[in-house]
Amino acid sequence: MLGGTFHAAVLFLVAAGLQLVFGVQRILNLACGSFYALGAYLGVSAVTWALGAGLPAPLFVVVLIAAGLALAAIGPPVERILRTIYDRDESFQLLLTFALVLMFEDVIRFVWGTAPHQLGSVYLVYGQLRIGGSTVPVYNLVVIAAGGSIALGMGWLLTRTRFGRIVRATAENREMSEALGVDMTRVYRRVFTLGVALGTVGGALVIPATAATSEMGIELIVEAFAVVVIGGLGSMRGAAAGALIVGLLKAGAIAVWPEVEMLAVYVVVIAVLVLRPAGLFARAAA
Amino acid sequence: MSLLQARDVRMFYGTFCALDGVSLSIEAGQFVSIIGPNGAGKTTLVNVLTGLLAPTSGSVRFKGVDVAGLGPGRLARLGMARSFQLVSVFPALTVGETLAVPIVSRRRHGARLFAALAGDRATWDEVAETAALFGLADKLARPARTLPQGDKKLLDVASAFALRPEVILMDEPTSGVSTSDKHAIMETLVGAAARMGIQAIIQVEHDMDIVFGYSDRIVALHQGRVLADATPDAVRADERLIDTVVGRSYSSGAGRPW
Amino acid sequence: MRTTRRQFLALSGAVSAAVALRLDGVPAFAQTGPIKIGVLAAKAGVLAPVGESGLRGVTWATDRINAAGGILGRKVELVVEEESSPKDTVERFRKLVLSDKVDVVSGGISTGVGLALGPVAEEMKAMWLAWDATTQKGVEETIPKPRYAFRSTDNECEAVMASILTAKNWKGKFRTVAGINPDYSYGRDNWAAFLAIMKKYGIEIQVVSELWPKLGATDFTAHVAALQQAKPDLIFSCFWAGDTPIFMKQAHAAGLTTGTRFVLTTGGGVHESLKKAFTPEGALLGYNSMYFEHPRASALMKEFVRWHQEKFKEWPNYESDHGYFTIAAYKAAVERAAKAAGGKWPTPDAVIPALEGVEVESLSGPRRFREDHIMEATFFQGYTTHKNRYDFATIDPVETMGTKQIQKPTGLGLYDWINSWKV
Amino acid sequence: MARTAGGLAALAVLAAPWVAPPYHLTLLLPAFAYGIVLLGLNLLFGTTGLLSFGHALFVALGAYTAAALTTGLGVLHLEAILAAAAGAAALVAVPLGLLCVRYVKIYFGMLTLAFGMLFYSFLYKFYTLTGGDEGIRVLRPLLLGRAFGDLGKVEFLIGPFYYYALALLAVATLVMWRVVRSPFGLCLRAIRENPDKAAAVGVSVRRYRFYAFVIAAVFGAVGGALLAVPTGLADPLLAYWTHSGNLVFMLLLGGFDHFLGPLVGALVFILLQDTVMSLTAYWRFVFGAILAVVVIFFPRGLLGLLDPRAGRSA
Repeated sequence: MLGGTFHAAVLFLVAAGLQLVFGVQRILNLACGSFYALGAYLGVSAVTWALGAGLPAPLFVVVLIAAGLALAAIGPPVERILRTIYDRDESFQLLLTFALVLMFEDVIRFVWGTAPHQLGSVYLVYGQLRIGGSTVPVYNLVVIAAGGSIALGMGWLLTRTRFGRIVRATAENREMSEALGVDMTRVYRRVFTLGVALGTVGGALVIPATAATSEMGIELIVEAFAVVVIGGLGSMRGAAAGALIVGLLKAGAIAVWPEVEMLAVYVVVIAVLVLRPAGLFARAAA
Repeated sequence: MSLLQARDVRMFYGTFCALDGVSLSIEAGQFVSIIGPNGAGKTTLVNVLTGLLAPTSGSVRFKGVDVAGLGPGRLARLGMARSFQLVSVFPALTVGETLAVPIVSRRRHGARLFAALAGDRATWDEVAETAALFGLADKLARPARTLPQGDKKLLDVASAFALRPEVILMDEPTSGVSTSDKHAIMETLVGAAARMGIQAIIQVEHDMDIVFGYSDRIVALHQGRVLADATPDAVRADERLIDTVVGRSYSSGAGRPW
Repeated sequence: MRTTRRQFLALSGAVSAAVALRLDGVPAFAQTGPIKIGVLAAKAGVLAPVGESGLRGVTWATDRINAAGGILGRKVELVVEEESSPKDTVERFRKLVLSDKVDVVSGGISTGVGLALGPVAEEMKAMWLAWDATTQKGVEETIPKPRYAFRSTDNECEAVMASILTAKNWKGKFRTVAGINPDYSYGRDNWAAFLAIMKKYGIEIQVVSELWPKLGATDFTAHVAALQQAKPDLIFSCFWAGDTPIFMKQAHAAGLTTGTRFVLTTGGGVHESLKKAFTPEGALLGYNSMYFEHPRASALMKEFVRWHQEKFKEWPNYESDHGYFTIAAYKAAVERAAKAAGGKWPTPDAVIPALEGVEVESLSGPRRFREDHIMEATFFQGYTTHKNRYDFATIDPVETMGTKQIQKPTGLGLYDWINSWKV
Repeated sequence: MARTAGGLAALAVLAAPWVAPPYHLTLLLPAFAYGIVLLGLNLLFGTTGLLSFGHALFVALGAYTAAALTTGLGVLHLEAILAAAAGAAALVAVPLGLLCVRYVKIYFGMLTLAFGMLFYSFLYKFYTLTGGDEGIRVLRPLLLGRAFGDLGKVEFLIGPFYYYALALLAVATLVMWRVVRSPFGLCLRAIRENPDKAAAVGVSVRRYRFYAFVIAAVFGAVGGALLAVPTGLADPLLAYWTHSGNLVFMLLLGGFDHFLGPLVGALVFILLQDTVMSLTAYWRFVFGAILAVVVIFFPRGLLGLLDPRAGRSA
């Protein structure tokens, strides 16, 4: 149960980035998984360095988040590349992000090599809790909490702030908000960067509990993709719901019938696409 | 029995009543114009008449068949075609190809996977013929997207005509065309309709010159009701009607003597 | 355009003749200049670290050979290509043989690739010395009597050894068992071997959970939760890649590592990532056919480990030795064949029998190729300890078993062989 | 000009076995197979305007059909294998198509991707049936009933099989040429350009999209079966989504709005991969960069570069 939620929290962050970008730019960004992987690797490097520099272990989370946010700096340049084809057919945008996936995979291999990277001991710095007869590392709860609060934060950002209103307006009707004098270039750059940040922070946050491997990105894309289809393209609430569904579905399958772990997810995806092509939360704002 | 018959059609969008008990029947040989101020329900009516929208109550029968939810394809095969307000063409297809599409589908050749289209004399003869009727004969090889707006509109309508329907509905056939071209286009349309044996034309039109110039019957809508269904002369005579459905601007503005 | 049958046959006949001619035309085995050895090493994905490790062993062996004057005075030159999907790897293999005209190909780890390359090597009459991926299927089904393909030790050796040790040392200390193994043939074969051996030793076990995460998975929280529910006395896992530390870390965090016995047949492949922080002491950990810190390591081994540590800042694992052995064995075989041929350079057909039964001093000790082209080596496993100078767990005491003991003999099915044991 | 170029190219591939080095001939085999696959895929993308991101499903299906027949049932006649592959593809494509063609653009791409991955995990998980990660062997087939037993595998591949594959590609090309030039082809292009308008002039949009989907599937499976012979194995990676991505990559490389784009794309991709892989371990990066450049600057691919005709706004 908690296992599923933990996975869901991470999935949500990546999926949320996917949603945001799709909602506004109408680009299904396959590279979101690569951002996740990049965040993970940089997270390891940053924390290892910080601890080496004498950082008190409990503070490593700060470093992780900082690393994730710092990595969002690749957002604008990447967005600049995508900008060249905003006026093209979606298929081309999809392919361009596919190209990014290929490139980032090798960038990671080039910078960090092929061996798995991990943080040895910080995972248990916050200790463990006993919940319902099973031991849970507090850090898992931290990640779940982080995922949850980021979800709320996104909600607040989108509904309560000016930026959020602009984003929603753009998602609803690009021409309109353009006519209203919104600077699209700027909105797109920011939205995309925010999307990247969600992915990189997600990757950075998960890393203490796992290890960074070069294929972790490609693996995750498919799941994140499942999440947005189930939740409904462009819908933030959809991302949250979808992430929970996928996370719990997998956890449930593993507990009951391990053979169908991934199969179950795809079946649900197809079912949703067939029965409710717009997704479960189609109407929700981007 | 009349070609197209609407019986007491009501159309609600939620609580808003777009059509409120509209009944009309179109006979062969008629050119009917539907007029009325914005929001009178003109486009809704056309959509109902072409089965695009199913009426909340009432029925629309074309040659005795209920058209509700029939879909454009089946409707075309039944003998009713429609052109839309906004010019709609196949940008990359040439004029010739564009006209070939309706002809092919009318002849049910669409599913012929291996037949060589290029060798299909009959089709291309008809393409040329149709193109000639619409003054596009010399542009057969040009991609639609490279045509001037006026020709695009013609091509759009021509492809609808090429279905050789018995009834054709046109949503503002001259919209987005310079006033100078309007009459030229209408002349072409009427001429072509006659040549292609189209039995009835129904159009939605704002331009009163066009309306009075070509129709032999005018249906005036107002707030979803048929305010008048009469000959142009009768309508022209009725100042109050003109005001309500067209607005003072016309009767006063365009100093047309009647 | 469609060629009729007759035309086609005539044409193809002519062409094949022409082609055959030309193929014979090219000397399949140049006698001067350097010896070309093709290498297939995974460079991306889950297999990448293992692939690199094998490549290091091969490079080191080659450099030593060349430093000592090469093979019969001819320098050795490596042509390295990437092992990836079976389809692409087969194409790379063809390139090495047809285009680079290598004398022998060394490498191959993934089971799919292993299955694909065997037949291709036979069909192309090209010597292939695999590093790994000797699955039951690969051996039994594909090429019953291989001539050109030489395979590594059986995939199940590590499981067989770990099972024997478990049966001997932990008998009666566990009853409920859970297995978490990567979801592909390697994982399944090893788990099956474990169960078979428990049965053979008459150990009453109850399997409370069987988990099959995808190879290279990075999140096991759900699996760990399932294991917590199952509460096994013993957890058996043949993880060998990055998933090993992740699983151990998450298992430890969930408190599974206290009071549960762990059997990690192959974790030694990523031993450096098994940090003390989450790897319990006393777990059975397998290093396969090479243990970098073996107390009685040969001078050769010590030298390699030193070089490896200085060059890569890492302690080497077994795949390096697989790689090293293929090169060393090839050298020995060529020299052996040459001696038989009265000192003149041997043909490939003469090298093959020389490889059969050849025994050489490899990093981990003596190794040989059996007459049926299966590798023989020594396996190293032991119980984890934190008493060392590293931040990761090592093993002490070190148990060793030879493949004579833990690998099925020629011509016998794995399970028939296990059932034939006297225990 | 273009004619002579085409003629020369045809001559070159016909004469290749006498002049070209064996390895490069073996390289041409996957190029031929992919050529067939892409001809089908392009009927969907280039002609009908539907981008499938799961077309590898049918390639894998063809390969596994070949495996099941040769290894499982001992059927070695390549003609039978190809027919079976086509049949299997049609069988699978009918239900899938009925579902998929209800959607367009990104949703079509996602649904096809999902089905592709579903098939992948099926191949991977149900190992008793599919051999799991190891896949199933594809044995050397008989061509028109002949075994060519006197030839080694390589001679077989670059001799008879080379011409067999080439002939099959030629046939596939002719068939597809007819399809694209047929009234049906015209309707597909109309659908691509403007579905609503097409429907308004009497084209049954969904039905024709469905036909296109099934045809593409059949081409995919036939190509897949052909592809599996040189490899000698059918494995799950053939169905993985990145393989589908590569298919679209090849298509774009060659030029999707040109009839011969698929063939050029397949050939160039294979040769490029061969060279780059030998040059650097980071060939994925190079390929990503190439794809990006193509998408941004040459959306009409290599053939788009050659002919000046302004292509349809991509």
